[in-house]
Amino acid sequence: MENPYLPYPVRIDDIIVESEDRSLKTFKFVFLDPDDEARFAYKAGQFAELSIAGVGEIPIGIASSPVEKGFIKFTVNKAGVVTTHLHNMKVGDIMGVRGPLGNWYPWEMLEGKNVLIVGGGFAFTTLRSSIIYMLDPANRSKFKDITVVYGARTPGMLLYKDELIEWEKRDDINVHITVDGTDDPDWKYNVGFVPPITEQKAPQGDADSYAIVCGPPIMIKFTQPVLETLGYDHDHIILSLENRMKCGIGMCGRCGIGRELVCKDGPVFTLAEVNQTPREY
Amino acid sequence: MSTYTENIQQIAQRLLKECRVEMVIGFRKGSMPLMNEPCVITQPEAVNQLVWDSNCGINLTHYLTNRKEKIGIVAKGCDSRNIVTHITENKIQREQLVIIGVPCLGMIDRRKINAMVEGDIQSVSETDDAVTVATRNGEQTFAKMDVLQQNCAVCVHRNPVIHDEMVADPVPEQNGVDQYADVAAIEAMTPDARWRFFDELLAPCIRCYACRNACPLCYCPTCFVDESKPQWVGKSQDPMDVRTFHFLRAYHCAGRCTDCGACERACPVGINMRLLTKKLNKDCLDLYGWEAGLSPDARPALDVYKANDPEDFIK
Amino acid sequence: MKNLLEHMGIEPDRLHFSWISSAESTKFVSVVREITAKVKALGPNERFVKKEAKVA
Amino acid sequence: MKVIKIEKSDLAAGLDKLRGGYRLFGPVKDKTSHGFQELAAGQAPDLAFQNTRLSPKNLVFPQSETLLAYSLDGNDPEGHIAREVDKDYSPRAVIGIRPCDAKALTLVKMNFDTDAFKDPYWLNLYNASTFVGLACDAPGGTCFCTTTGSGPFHEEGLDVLLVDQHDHFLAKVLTDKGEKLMTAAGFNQSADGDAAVEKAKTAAEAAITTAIVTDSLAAADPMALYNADIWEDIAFACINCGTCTFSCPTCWCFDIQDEAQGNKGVRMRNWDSCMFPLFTMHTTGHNPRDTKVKRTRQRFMHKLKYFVDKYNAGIMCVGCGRCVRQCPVNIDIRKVSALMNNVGDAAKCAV
Repeated sequence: MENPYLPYPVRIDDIIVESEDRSLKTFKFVFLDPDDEARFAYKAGQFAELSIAGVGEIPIGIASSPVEKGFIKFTVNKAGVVTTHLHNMKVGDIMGVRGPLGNWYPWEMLEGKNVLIVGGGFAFTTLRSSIIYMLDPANRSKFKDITVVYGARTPGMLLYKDELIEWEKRDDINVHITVDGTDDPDWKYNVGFVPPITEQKAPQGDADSYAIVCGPPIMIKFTQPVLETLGYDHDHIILSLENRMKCGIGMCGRCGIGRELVCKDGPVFTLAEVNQTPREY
Repeated sequence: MSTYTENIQQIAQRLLKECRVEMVIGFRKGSMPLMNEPCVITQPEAVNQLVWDSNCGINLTHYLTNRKEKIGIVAKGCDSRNIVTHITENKIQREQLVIIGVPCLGMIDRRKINAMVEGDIQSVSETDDAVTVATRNGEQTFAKMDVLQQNCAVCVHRNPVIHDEMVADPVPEQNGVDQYADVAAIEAMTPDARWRFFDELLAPCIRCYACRNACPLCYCPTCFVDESKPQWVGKSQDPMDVRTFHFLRAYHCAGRCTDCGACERACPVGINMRLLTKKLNKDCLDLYGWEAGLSPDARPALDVYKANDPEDFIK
Repeated sequence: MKNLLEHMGIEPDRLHFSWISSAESTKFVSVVREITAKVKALGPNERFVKKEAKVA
Repeated sequence: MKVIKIEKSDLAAGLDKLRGGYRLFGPVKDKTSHGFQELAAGQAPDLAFQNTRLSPKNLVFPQSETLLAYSLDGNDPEGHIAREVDKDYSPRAVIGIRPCDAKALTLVKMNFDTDAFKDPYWLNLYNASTFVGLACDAPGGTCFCTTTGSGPFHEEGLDVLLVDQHDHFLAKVLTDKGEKLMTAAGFNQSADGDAAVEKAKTAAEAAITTAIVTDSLAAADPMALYNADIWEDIAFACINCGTCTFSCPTCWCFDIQDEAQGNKGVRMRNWDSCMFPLFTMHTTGHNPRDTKVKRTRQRFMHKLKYFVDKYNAGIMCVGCGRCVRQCPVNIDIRKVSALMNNVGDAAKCAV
């Protein structure tokens, strides 16, 4: 019997400090057993348990993309016991990764559709995975227009800045970067919260358009009416939820919202589905 | 005691009708023999739910913590002492409360009775000094003194120490009871025997925390066993972690515990963890002449320094 | 603290309290001598020590 | 179906024969109550009990259980790599489990044995066990198994069902596993006991006098139940302890913890409870179930609605009555279910 609690051993290959306050770091892992990479086959939108012996596990969205080979990447906010310990680890340290876990953005359904991505803060990780996946030459033709609205508090808090700037220049994706505020006179992108920027920049919704929204609760709350106004139906608005998790495989019981388990039946739900469950997340 | 229920209902109705309180916290009849359920009444017409008998052992002060409303609360002797402690510790304001005092003749230990009868108890009736239970094998009557909770049997504060209403005249206090015989028996053991005694006592613990959660003193927003930064105690069934929980919880109750027995009563596996808290009660009494919750004007023993505090433990 | 620990079976001579001024060097020495002698006489403490979690 | 007669005087000898091939577990009485534990050599199960104080779920789901172990030694090539630990999954025989508790394990199995993932710890212990049930002749006043889809003679989840006939047991052999165990014990005296078993069963079922009402729950709108105005009153008395969840044979929630001492450590799981605030507390301090009303509602909604909707296998309760008996403040699932059912009824009428 395969043991779903057993992590794949990995080595920290690289650590990138993502934010000016150093609270966000991206960890690049390589599998100690190269065969584990195939066993870890994942889709954009899934998460994994980062597993540190003697400390514990933490569920984190996968920031690398299935089209990127040879490594996996996770961007981690320093918050609790495990993430604080992880932030103090060094390149070369050994730990574990357990997964992939949960469902993914509904890529089969999104084929042939316009995709709007709305992200805020450090919840941009699985959205990065998704963008890289869609922009891959083998995949780009499967999707119609791709629009991204991504915001953070300040320019220094934006994740994956180099990639953002590169995407911004491309013509096969419309990227709108925004910050809540900045005193940088050279800032050439938007200033404002994500919901109003979405209202200004995002295309109208229709039967052929889907919106993927991932960000802090307050952003989701104010983005929802904007998307409704733009014409996105609740079953065309896709959310990725978070809850306290332990097992990640639908057994330990804590992440339930109604009969759904965020770790196994989610984390990806449409707003129409979420409307049918208690808002216990 | 037969008039208690009626008087509680009348007082509660009056308080609610006169808008002196927004709610009355008391007991309603339980679904099980020998059990009642704490409840809150907000409508004058609902006061007929309220009951009183010898199965009201839960300490209702638990339900007062940090409440903001004007509250009528039914309180027996120990409850009233915990209300005093709550007032002293700023968990409730005296002005918020209308205390409906109940002179208490002791609460029944349902496990004691269950252990003495064959088969399930179907119904129960009681008088001031006797309890009659019916099973399918017939009726059995017990003297109440023989089936009281242990803490009630040695209680010397049966009458409320603080009250605004009384449902009956005070009952006589018990004189000459040896409150701490059980603690003294443990004190007489060797350290080895004491260590083994508590090993055995705590062995059945399942860490459900019913003792902590039933205790009116245990109102910390995050209990030390639930802290993760840092994590003070392991969370498994390891005997040392179990013992650490009980030891530290008892210590957190030092000088505050009224020996209301809520912890022992709540325990699903019948552990008498009062043998830890009572040791501290005994020491507080012996060393500082302190009993918790007797007056809102007195500062607790661990809260004050007196020049004549014993200091033999310091070399 | 001491009383409850002893109540639970920790040997009385394991925990000591003392009040020593920084000027009382001789008292410090004598208290430490006394304590170490008493604790040595008891041997290593096996109680309230968690070596590894005893779980299934 | 095969029925075998076991003289009570032969039971101990038969169990002794089993010890060569099985570890034996059974009810044992401590000072005040019965509990399941491993039977030492020569120790007989004490079958004179109504039911054990705690459910036998710990036999397949220990309250604290090691999952993985690791070294934290930086010089160890295996350092910081979690590995499985050796466990004893040799055959076990559980003697005297009540039918309600065996049925409970089949409900819990739905959680641990899924298409996507299998929990090896739970399943290995479950599969290693042969369950010899003891039919209930004298159900208690808090037993309501017959209205939960279980019953005093319910056979689901059992390999053998023992029926007490004063001086002997009639053993209904229900599975191949059961057959194997009976052969190993040397119990082979066939009996024509169907009529006697049926008679005892009818009497036992009639002795169950209380019920849980659930008929309108499956059709009810979950959000209507969730938002109903019944929960404040239900939850008022609740002290949010884990008594109900820990004593329940169908509660399976758990926590995972790492514990290290020196250079060695383990990852373990411990029972957890939806009654505890920490169960759902986010690192940020945000808690989606931050009040006791929400936590109490979660327990009953999970048992009586979410589980019903998710598995279409009835409620997540077998009517053993432990939570009713042991709740320190007398919150009664039968009463709560009736209130929930009323909400379901009211909604039906509104349509």
